[in-house]
Amino acid sequence: MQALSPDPTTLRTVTTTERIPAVEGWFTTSEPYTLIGAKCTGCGTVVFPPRSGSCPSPDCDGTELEPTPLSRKGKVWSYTENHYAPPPPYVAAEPFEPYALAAVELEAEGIVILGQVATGVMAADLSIGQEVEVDLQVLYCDDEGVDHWIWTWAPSAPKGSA
Amino acid sequence: MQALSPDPTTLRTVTTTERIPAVEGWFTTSEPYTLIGAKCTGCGTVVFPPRSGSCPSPDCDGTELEPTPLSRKGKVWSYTENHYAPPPPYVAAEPFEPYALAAVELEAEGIVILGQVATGVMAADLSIGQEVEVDLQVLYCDDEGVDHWIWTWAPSAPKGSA
Amino acid sequence: MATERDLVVLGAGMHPWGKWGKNFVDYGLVAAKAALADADVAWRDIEFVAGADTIRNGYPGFVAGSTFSQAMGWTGAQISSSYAACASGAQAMQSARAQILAGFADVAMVIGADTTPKGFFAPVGGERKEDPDWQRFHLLGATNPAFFALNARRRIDVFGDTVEDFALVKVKNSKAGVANPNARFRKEFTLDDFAGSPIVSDPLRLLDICATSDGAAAVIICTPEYAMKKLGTLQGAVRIRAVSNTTPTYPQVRLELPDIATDSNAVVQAPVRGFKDSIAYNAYEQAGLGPEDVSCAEVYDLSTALELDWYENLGFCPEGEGARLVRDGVTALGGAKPVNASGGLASFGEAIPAQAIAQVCELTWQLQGRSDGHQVENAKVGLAINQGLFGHGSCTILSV
Amino acid sequence: MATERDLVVLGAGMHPWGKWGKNFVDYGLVAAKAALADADVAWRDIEFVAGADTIRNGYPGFVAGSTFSQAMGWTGAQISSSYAACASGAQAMQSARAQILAGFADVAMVIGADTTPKGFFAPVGGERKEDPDWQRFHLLGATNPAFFALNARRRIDVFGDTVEDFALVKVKNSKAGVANPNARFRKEFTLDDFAGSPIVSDPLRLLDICATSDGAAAVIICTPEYAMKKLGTLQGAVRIRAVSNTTPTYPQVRLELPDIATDSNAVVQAPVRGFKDSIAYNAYEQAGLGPEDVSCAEVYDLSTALELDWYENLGFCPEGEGARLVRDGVTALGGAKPVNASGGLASFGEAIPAQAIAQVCELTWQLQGRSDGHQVENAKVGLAINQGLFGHGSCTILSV
Ligand SMILES: [Zn+2]
Ligand SMILES: [Zn+2]
Repeated sequence: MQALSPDPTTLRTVTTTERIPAVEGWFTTSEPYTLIGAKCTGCGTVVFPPRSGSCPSPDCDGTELEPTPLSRKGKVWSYTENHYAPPPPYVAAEPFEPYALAAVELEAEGIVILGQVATGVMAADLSIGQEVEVDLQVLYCDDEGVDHWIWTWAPSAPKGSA
Repeated sequence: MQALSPDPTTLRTVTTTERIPAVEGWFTTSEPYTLIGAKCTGCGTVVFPPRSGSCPSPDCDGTELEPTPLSRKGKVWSYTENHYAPPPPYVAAEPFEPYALAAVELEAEGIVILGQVATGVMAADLSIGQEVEVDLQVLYCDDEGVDHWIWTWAPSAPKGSA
Repeated sequence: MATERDLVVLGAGMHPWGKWGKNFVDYGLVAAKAALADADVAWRDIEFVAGADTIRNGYPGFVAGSTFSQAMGWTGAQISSSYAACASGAQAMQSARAQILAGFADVAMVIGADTTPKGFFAPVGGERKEDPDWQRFHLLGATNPAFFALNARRRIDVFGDTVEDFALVKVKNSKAGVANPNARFRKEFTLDDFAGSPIVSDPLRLLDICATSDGAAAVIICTPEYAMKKLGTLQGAVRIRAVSNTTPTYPQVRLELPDIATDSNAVVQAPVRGFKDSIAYNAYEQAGLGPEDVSCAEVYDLSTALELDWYENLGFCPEGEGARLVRDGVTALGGAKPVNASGGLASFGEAIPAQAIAQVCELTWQLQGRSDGHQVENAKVGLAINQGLFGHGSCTILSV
Repeated sequence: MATERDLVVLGAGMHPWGKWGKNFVDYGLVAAKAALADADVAWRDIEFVAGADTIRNGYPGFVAGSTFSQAMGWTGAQISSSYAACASGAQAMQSARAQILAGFADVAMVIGADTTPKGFFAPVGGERKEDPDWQRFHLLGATNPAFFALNARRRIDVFGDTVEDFALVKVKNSKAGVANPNARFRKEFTLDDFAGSPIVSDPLRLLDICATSDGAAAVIICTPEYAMKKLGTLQGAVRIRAVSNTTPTYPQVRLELPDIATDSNAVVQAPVRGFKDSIAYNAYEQAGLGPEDVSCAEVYDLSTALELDWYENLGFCPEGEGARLVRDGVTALGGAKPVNASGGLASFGEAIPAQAIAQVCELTWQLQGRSDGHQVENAKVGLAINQGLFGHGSCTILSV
């Protein structure tokens, strides 16, 4: 059983560098950041959030779906700004700061996915059709001081910049 | 507004002598202990637990029900003994001690009412048809140390005794 | 023309909408007794009770059919308890309607009531990581108004609507609601009131979003034969021409509450008709009627902008032109297509399981010419439409 | 004789019962696909989906019809979501049956699935002082087994039953369940096992009380015309002769879960037939059949003693004589009136919204002669009965 005990040094390294996702298996936590969908091995249909057991297409009997990374970039389908703290189970910071949400269309997958917009980017900074890409930020810090991360939509860097 | 402020002396007296019922309006908290039903002012039908707004009889349009004391004594219709602590919202003592429940028929009202049996009286002490009467005991003590009382079914004193 | 399959609304009753925090059963009893009185039917005669459930009131809310049956007094009737979020009332309607058409009952009660907490709707309690409704709150803080706002924003950026167009919906509905004794807010709002209304989910202000209310509604429905015996004639009887409980067709490519993502249209092509269009389409098909036949409509204005979407989904105008209808007064009381002559959710606030039944009550009274002060003239066909979370379509068409 | 109103069970499917704690939707999908395969019907062809709800799994559980429709892939079908506690499956059955008989669909799916916590059923969370289910737990600690025990004690003191009679029910059912691949507990219990079983609610021991399980069941039901096209003949087709969702008649004078008190019979006289008797009676009336016609029955043995009550409610013997039937082997596999040849809840444990549908699956297979190892010989008429909290009767009769 000795082999199963983690080396404390390694463990510390892992806990300080690894990002704990607020939800398991929906996105990568190291670069390049992408959302992770599920793809039916039968018909190739993609679904987000990822699921297992049954293809979402009514014409497909497929029961095997495998994780598949989604396009990192998409175009804003619509957006809004929350001006009041959402109720629990949302963990709102105090004092609450308004933040934006965007629904983003991934062209290759033909899916629109909702997400928080990167902190500081507000509705006035967004427009329909604008290119955004997946990034991560801290959603909340739990009672034990552990940060939980979530994907965000961040405006893509303008052409020519780094 | 002065008149509405209670006299602190009176208040203290009340809080030390008054029994806080675990449920409001279902039983008297001073002797003689009785359950309190509701009686339709239209057809005279009685219902327990007490309710308002509508007579329970499908043939009566009555919407007025008034509180009515029920018979203090009844006959055991059936009984059981809980050997495991019921789940919340029951507030179980620790360690848990088995206790009995009895369903008791009130002849005049034609109602069978379930209740805890007085502490210490167990299934082996009960039999169907046996006479019991309403008593009170503490159901639980809350986080502020306040006792909450509940009605119980207690075997009537044998004839000839006090 | 109505056929013998078109059941009759024999009576309708409501408890006025408000915010008192009483037990939802108390409200329901008032509505039930009012509907029975309106129909002149004894409770004992009701053979089927279809309850629309509420999920925030413990066990009695989950079994609304049973709860109201017991509260009114057990009669041995057959019952059902239905839940479909905002469409619960329509699902209960269809439950009772099917039982009657299947021959299991001649007369039935459809009933829903709710009592609601303050503020935004929050998901039911507990940590439920696999519940999409829990996920959207926990991971994104995507409230109901946020979803309304995404659609409102599309209207502005794609169709050229303005926030003033949205406000006009509230102005119109609040004006109609002043005369409705069952409405909760009987105050006429003006465009000026909007400037002082705080933004909730940009571009929507507090005044753009409907409140949550307490309330109850009930209807008594029956076979034409039963109504004939009761009324002596079917002349002027309100007939149920359609009830549609349509679900989406895969892939559902419009982002809908409470989903975090749409289906993919990369492998399977999107259906010709989107979900919200299909709800009305199926009801029209069932009724053998079209948008041109509708005298008045009750639509869910959960947000002001949403009412404009419904105009288009109902075929009252082409996509993108909804704002014109409110600007031009077409959908106002006195216009060619009055919408929410009751005052709508703007005047009522939503009492979830009661609301779709309340729409039917309102239409019934409109078709009977009993809507004093907010009556649509010469109303012959009434339509109610809404949509519940998780793909629940709800559309009812009545006619005289 | 079956008539054209007697719909056909075209296919049945289950996910085996057990305790894995997975999402209830996963179980349901397995049952749905199994039922479709058994019926040889494509999912796209299902016109109506009737879901039986679960109230301990958040929003998806409240809208089971929608949840399974989406999980299988949205097809635009009409749907319903029903809740009636332990009778939810039967209410969903009746929902689909009525839709078909009313002409809104030719073929429908009825589906229920659950995943359950360990231990006694506790009420849903939160402090709900006006909810009778909350009250009975909070004020009395009156668990479900306590109610079962009150009835068991009556049997002992009034009818002369013994705890050994109760144990015989478990011995019988567990023996039948060994051969059932869908059962969770496939172990034969003996009377000796009871001595070591702890008392839960006197006089009932742990072995007398059914467990809570995960599981799922689905059936495909259709018009005789649809079945005829599919099968070429109705010979041997399993027909739905009755579904009863009966409620009590006031005054309900037998103490029933979760009530703290009965109704009063002081002013209004008790009805001739008690609630549980009326559930079966109404189903027999609907089917034009009687107890003498029943080949096999599936009854809710939530407790062993409760099965004996059902014998009497079903008219298999006069009141008070139920114990004789189990003592004499009348209700055993091979006896004259086999009850719970599936193994019953003793072998399954209860998966609330799935259980009444599972009863229909089991009866279907019995009537089709497909119950290897626990087959009732020459089964022609099958009956399933149970009762849900808050006055929900549930009885289904099938025949070939
Ligand atoms: Zn596939
Ligand atoms: Zn009365």
